[in-house]
Amino acid sequence: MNVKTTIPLQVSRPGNSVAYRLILFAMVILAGVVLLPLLILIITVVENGSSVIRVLGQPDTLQPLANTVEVTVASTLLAHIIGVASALIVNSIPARWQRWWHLAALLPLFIPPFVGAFSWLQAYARGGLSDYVLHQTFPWLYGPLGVIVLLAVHSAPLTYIILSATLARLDPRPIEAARIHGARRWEAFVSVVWPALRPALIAATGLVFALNAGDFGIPLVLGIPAHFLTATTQIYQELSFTSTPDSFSIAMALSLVLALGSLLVLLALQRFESGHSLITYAALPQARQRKEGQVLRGIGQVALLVYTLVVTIIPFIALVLTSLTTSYGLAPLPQNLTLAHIVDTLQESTATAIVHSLLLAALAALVIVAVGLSGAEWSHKSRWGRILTRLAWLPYAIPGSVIGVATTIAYGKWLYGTFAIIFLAYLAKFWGLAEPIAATRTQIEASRVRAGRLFGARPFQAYLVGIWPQLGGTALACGVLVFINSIYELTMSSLLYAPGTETLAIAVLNAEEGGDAATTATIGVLLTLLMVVSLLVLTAGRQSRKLEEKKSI
Amino acid sequence: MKYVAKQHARAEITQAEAILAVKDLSVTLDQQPVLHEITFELYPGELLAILGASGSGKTTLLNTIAGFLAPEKGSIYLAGELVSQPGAVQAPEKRHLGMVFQSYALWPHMSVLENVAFPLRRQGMSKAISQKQASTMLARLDLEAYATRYPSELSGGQQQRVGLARALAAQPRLFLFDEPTANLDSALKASFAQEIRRQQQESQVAALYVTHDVREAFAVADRVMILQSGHIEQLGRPMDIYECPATQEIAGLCGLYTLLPGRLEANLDAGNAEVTIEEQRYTVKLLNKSCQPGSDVVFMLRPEWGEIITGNPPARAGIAATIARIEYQGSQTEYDLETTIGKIYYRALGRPLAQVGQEVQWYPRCLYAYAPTIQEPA
Amino acid sequence: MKYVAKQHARAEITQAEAILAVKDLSVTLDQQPVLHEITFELYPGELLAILGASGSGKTTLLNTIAGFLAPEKGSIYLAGELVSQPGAVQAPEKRHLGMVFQSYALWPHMSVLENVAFPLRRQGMSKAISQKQASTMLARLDLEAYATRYPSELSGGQQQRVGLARALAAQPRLFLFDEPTANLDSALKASFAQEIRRQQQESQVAALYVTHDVREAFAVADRVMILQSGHIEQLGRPMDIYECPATQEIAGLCGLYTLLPGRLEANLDAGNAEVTIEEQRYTVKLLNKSCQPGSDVVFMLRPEWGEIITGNPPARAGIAATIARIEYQGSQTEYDLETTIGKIYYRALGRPLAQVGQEVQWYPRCLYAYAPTIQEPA
Amino acid sequence: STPASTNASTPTSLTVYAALTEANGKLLAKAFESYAPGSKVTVVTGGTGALLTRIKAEKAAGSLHADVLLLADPTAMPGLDEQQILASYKPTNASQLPASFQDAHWSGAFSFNNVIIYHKGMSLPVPSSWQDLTSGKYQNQVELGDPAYSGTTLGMVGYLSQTYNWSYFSNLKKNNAITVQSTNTVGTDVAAGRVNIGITLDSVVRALLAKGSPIEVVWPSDGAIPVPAPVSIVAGHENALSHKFVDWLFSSGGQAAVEQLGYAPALGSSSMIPAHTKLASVDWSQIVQKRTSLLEQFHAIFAKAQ
Ligand SMILES: Nc1ncnc2c1ncn2[C@@H]1O[C@H](COP(=O)(O)OP(=O)(O)OP(=O)(O)O)[C@@H](O)[C@H]1O
Ligand SMILES: Nc1ncnc2c1ncn2[C@@H]1O[C@H](COP(=O)(O)OP(=O)(O)OP(=O)(O)O)[C@@H](O)[C@H]1O
Ligand SMILES: [Mg+2]
Ligand SMILES: [Mg+2]
Repeated sequence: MNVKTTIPLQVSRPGNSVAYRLILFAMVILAGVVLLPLLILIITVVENGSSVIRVLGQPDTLQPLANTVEVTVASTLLAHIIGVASALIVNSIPARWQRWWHLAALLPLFIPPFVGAFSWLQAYARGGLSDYVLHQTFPWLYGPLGVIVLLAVHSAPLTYIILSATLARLDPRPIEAARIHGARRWEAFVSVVWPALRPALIAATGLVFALNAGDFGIPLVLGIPAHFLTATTQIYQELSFTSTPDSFSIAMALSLVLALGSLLVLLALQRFESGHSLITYAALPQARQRKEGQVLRGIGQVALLVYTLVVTIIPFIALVLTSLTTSYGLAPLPQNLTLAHIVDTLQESTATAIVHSLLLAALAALVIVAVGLSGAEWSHKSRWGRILTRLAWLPYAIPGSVIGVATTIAYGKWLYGTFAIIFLAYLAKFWGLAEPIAATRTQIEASRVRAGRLFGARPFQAYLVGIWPQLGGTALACGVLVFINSIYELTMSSLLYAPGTETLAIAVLNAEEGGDAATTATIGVLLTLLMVVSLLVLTAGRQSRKLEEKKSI
Repeated sequence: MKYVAKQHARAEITQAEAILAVKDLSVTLDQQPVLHEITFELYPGELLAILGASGSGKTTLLNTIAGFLAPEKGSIYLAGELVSQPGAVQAPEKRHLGMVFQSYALWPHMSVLENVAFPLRRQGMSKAISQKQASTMLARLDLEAYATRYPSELSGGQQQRVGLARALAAQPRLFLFDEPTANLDSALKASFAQEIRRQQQESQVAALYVTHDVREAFAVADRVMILQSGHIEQLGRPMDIYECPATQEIAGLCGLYTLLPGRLEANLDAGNAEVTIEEQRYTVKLLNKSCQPGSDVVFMLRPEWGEIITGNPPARAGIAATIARIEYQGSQTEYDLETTIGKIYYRALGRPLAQVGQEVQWYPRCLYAYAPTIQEPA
Repeated sequence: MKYVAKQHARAEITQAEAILAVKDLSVTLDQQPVLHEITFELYPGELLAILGASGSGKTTLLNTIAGFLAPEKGSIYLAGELVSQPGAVQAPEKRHLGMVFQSYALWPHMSVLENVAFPLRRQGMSKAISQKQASTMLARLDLEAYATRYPSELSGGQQQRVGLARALAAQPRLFLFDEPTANLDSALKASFAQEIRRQQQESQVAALYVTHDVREAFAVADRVMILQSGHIEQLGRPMDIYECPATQEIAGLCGLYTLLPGRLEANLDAGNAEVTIEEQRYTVKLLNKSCQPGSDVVFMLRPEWGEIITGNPPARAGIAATIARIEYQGSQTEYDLETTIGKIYYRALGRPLAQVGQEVQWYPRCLYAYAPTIQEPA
Repeated sequence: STPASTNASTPTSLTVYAALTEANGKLLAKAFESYAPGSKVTVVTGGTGALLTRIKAEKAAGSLHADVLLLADPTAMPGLDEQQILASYKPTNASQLPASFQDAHWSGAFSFNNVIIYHKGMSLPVPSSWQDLTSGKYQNQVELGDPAYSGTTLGMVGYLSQTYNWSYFSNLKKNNAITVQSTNTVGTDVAAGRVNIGITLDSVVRALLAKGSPIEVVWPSDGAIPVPAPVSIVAGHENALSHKFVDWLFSSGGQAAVEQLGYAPALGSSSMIPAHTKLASVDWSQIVQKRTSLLEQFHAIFAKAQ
């Protein structure tokens, strides 16, 4: 055999292309930029170590932490109960109707918690809708119970999403096997369905826990009036109303405790997670005509309907009425209704703020999705990538006000009064939302990319043809989530804005500080409508993803 | 054009009481009729294989017998007891059945032992006793070593053995097998099917065995049911199905075949007959006697029912053929023969005995005759 | 105990220039050595099947040839051009290969036509021309009707045909097939493998064909490579592998076999030999002549290499055997024979010719001899 | 913003962190810009809490962007002073301010006044003094802010606990008086009829009345409690422009601008406060000093509310 060429080959290791290295480099830089505030937080706490330790040991500081643990654990449990129940109910509904029920179950996720709590007050507190119509009020709304219920309502959709995805993928045959081999319906559920749901539930627990531990809007609206402090409201108080030099590092320390607590929960859960129950059954969507369980299904549907009415629809109606009532305190009667607030609210300054928020949120969504996609490639190939993807998730549990402070400390000198600083804070806080992209990436078979390469596509073309079609749906979903979160974010932008970079949050807080409940309600209504539009986009994405999944079977 | 023989008479089975009786069963799914008037009986110790193309309703039939689907019409009796009829279906867990699934359908979060003990637990046994019995069953299938493993730690074949152990442990009155070997690779397939057959014969429990694989159906079954778009097309002993397929489709389902037009001259004794093919007369073994001597018929023949003779001049006159293709398969070799009356398949054990392009003489030894009832393709 | 013959000499192939030459190739994945010093050549128009157990390195070999993995040692030449060596690997898209994957690896968001046209587009063809060529290829494989469908709307067999069309359309210089039939059901399997063979012979492009299935390997391949834990164990024509397996494992891999201790008395002419088994002398066809006449050997024989004779008294004396099991498989029947020297497998075409429990005489017609090099089990 | 320099030529731009609504912030900036043509005032508005957080963070980052602070109550001022954030500049008219409206580092530019409000539809007799609220007639009807979150409420609590003793709040508590986070909430709650009577600020009342809410205000006969809005220049940001701004704020022009925003000016009389209204005098330095114990005592009485 005569050898034509000896070494005209470009030296390249497969999978370590220049593009891959560039991505890696960009990721490391970005991680640095985003994680710097976190680092600063740690440094601040360490610098003031002695006073932090002293103050952290005081009952006054410990009580809110204990409250946070109580509220978070209870609301996570309740959220799971609601999420599991609604997932089971929606899953039992024939496919044609599922979309609308699915929307209903997701709805609370798309209403900002702050607006949600506010609207509950308009609906169920003294002077609210129920007071007018039924002369019935719910004083427990103020205090731990109200906080727990509202947190659960707002985080249950997360449990729901994760569980319903798992349920849809459940292979019916192991369940049938249980029935044939003597298990009654509930026994089959307990011994086969439940163990398959458990890993998903554990995965959901970490997310819901962090979300609820870090929530500020709900304990602010419902906890403080009853003197019920959680860690986030205490942090808020330390930052806003106490002027001792210690207060600053105490706030930082409390946030670190929150973040570390969530990290511990996450790690503990992962430990739990590993093991055999992690294996979910292979996907096999197989509709089957079943005569069983129709009564149960009917009851479930009614329950879900009532739940949606009570939890979202009625509060939303109350919110709309508040925004339409000429003056706060007047009965929502026809003669007292006006569109003036809506017209006023949509006037220039709020309108500008809305445009800013939309642009910032869209950009954040784009960048985080892009980062998530590159991160997915990296974490698919290396352990360090996986660790980074996990770390990025941490700031999600830190209250926005602290991220805002840390971002100011890190970048305030150079980026003061620019959109860039708000944008960086969004990146830091919401990066973790891109994790599902990495998770989905691991499930994509290599063969489609390889087929692309083999048939002449360069690496990027092969990516477009072999990976993107499967990852696109998840990326879209993550993008919408980031978008929504960025829009209804309040505390970070209120700390970081300057005239010219106002966001929606400034308008809301302005109205709130000014005691202008009608404007608050109006913005709440507008936000909620905006979110529902986003939700429709998201589920449209979900539909197309389903189609893709179908195509890829 | 399709040639169809008269429906073959069903083989006689001892008239013990049927363990399963399916009468006139029709099932409709999503307004789509899937099974039509299925009627058959299954007797203790018998294994009935159900063969059919994808979508022919095999799984639907098993699911209806298991009690997951309600019939649209007809009824199902288990050991004489009415368990399914339109609108009244006994729950699956009350039927005392055992089932082995194509996808194994083991419970991934339970150890092998727990998987096998599960049906026993559900029958009300204590944990200790059920695990003891499950261990015995595992030992019987050479699985003791894997008792504490989880399904994910086993190979496909081992998982399927566990699935079998689970079905056996329950000591059911009827086994349902839904393509139990479809996910196993070919080396394992045959031995696993044999294992199933042995275990089923030992326990003398009746079984329905759904498969795509004709060889496997023939190898394990007492009787074979051919299902086509929800109808029973033929039901009989493996040999009946292979040698006397009711329709051309069934013939094709069971392997290669050749159709040759000819004439049945006379039936001789000992199953032989005088036939004419291409002006040439042969004495062959004729597998059915239902055609009228002296009439034109269409002969169906399997590749191994003929012979080729090489050598020049040939020792015996037959149909002149040219070898168009040779496929060596190890234990046997298959040939495509080109003749003036079309392509004839031929098969012999061992190495190729001729070369592609070589001229040979072919003559028949055994035939099956279809009366020329011509049926238009569906 | 394992009996191992001397490595069979490789069949001589025309000395045209090799399209693929793999030299001394070793591949390590995650610090795990996966392939060891693989050396072979592939010539234009040739199809080489790679047979091996799961994990033996088949996919790794293909991936290294495709350029997805870098070798640890050794080199790969495509049409004489060095394309892979440690540290320097030509990108896959520059190699002009075609591949068919076990999992189809079609792109779900593209129509069938777009899938097939993709390689052509990448070769720089205009959209119109590439789609026209793709259509032609689809027509060649009877897939025109599905051109506008999406992969999810096709059955597994149709999807795999599209995968084949895509690989063919690219007009590659080498085909790689990674278990292309593994996900197809057994009915489709054989016909799809034949389709591949036909298309490959028409285009006269060399191919590597990875499979688990021995029958398939024998049916499609010019040569077969047996891979075991990263080593080439045997490489030769299908007949060599089936009849003269280098090791007992390979013998088992290719089908049922029986080992009988005996003595080679003398080599006769025309491939025959005088042998003694159980004090009885036979004249048989001996498939290898490498053993010393007059020495004790171990004979390997396939089920179809013997004969049984019924009738009392038997026409000819052989080894007395009792039929322990009969399995009718349609075209053939397999028997387990119980003898004083152990179980002998026997196979014949057609219906069972005896019954279980019947006493028969068995005698050999053809044997392969292992010299008694006794190797301890690994 | 303005670099810290006193010897350079007069800077032209000024950043004010003001606890005002955005609209009011803009109005104030406009008024000053027309008074001092060529200058550019940037007002960052927000709640006192958000502004304080911001200031602390910027201080920690070593780059305070504010030149002038204008907060809603003086409670945070001593803490800021302690961190050396405040310059000690006295505006030209400072001498005319009441004692409770000034300190070494700040001067009160306008005032919020703690008053009583009631729902118009109320069937109970209208209270006229702080003392009236402890009457059993108003069982379940009184709402007030929380001194932990509201500096103005802290002033009110400090003054009343000093004047009438803690028993005053114990009596309110016996009447089941409710505390909420902010005086705004008190206003909206009374307007919505959730309670009939509340202790809140005159500015809140004015905003509600402007929208037509069904409430009325009572200036207590035993003295409305004024809370000054403190103004201070940020240490190191003293320059001609910041001086000019602060001086203007306390001039008649500045005070008129403040009145236009809806606040009672600190100097001179105004229609905002009815004539002959009795105004209490609050010792802010003492209240801030005793903040912790005030809150403790207050929460000892009210924490378990609801
Ligand atoms: N839920 C359903 N609704 C409507 N039609 C169905 C449903 N389930 C199955 N079918 C149809 O019923 C027919 C029989 O399906 P079944 O699963 O019994 O076939 P099968 O013989 O087991 O096929 P396979 O060999 O592919 O497993 C098919 O045509 C299928 O499309
Ligand atoms: N990325 C990897 N890192 C380490 N070891 C690997 C990797 N990929 C494969 N292996 C190991 O290399 C060996 C060969 O794998 P390969 O996939 O080539 O086997 P195969 O012969 O194709 O098997 P199969 O028939 O199951 O497809 C296996 O032992 C496998 O565990
Ligand atoms: Mg089926
Ligand atoms: Mg492989």
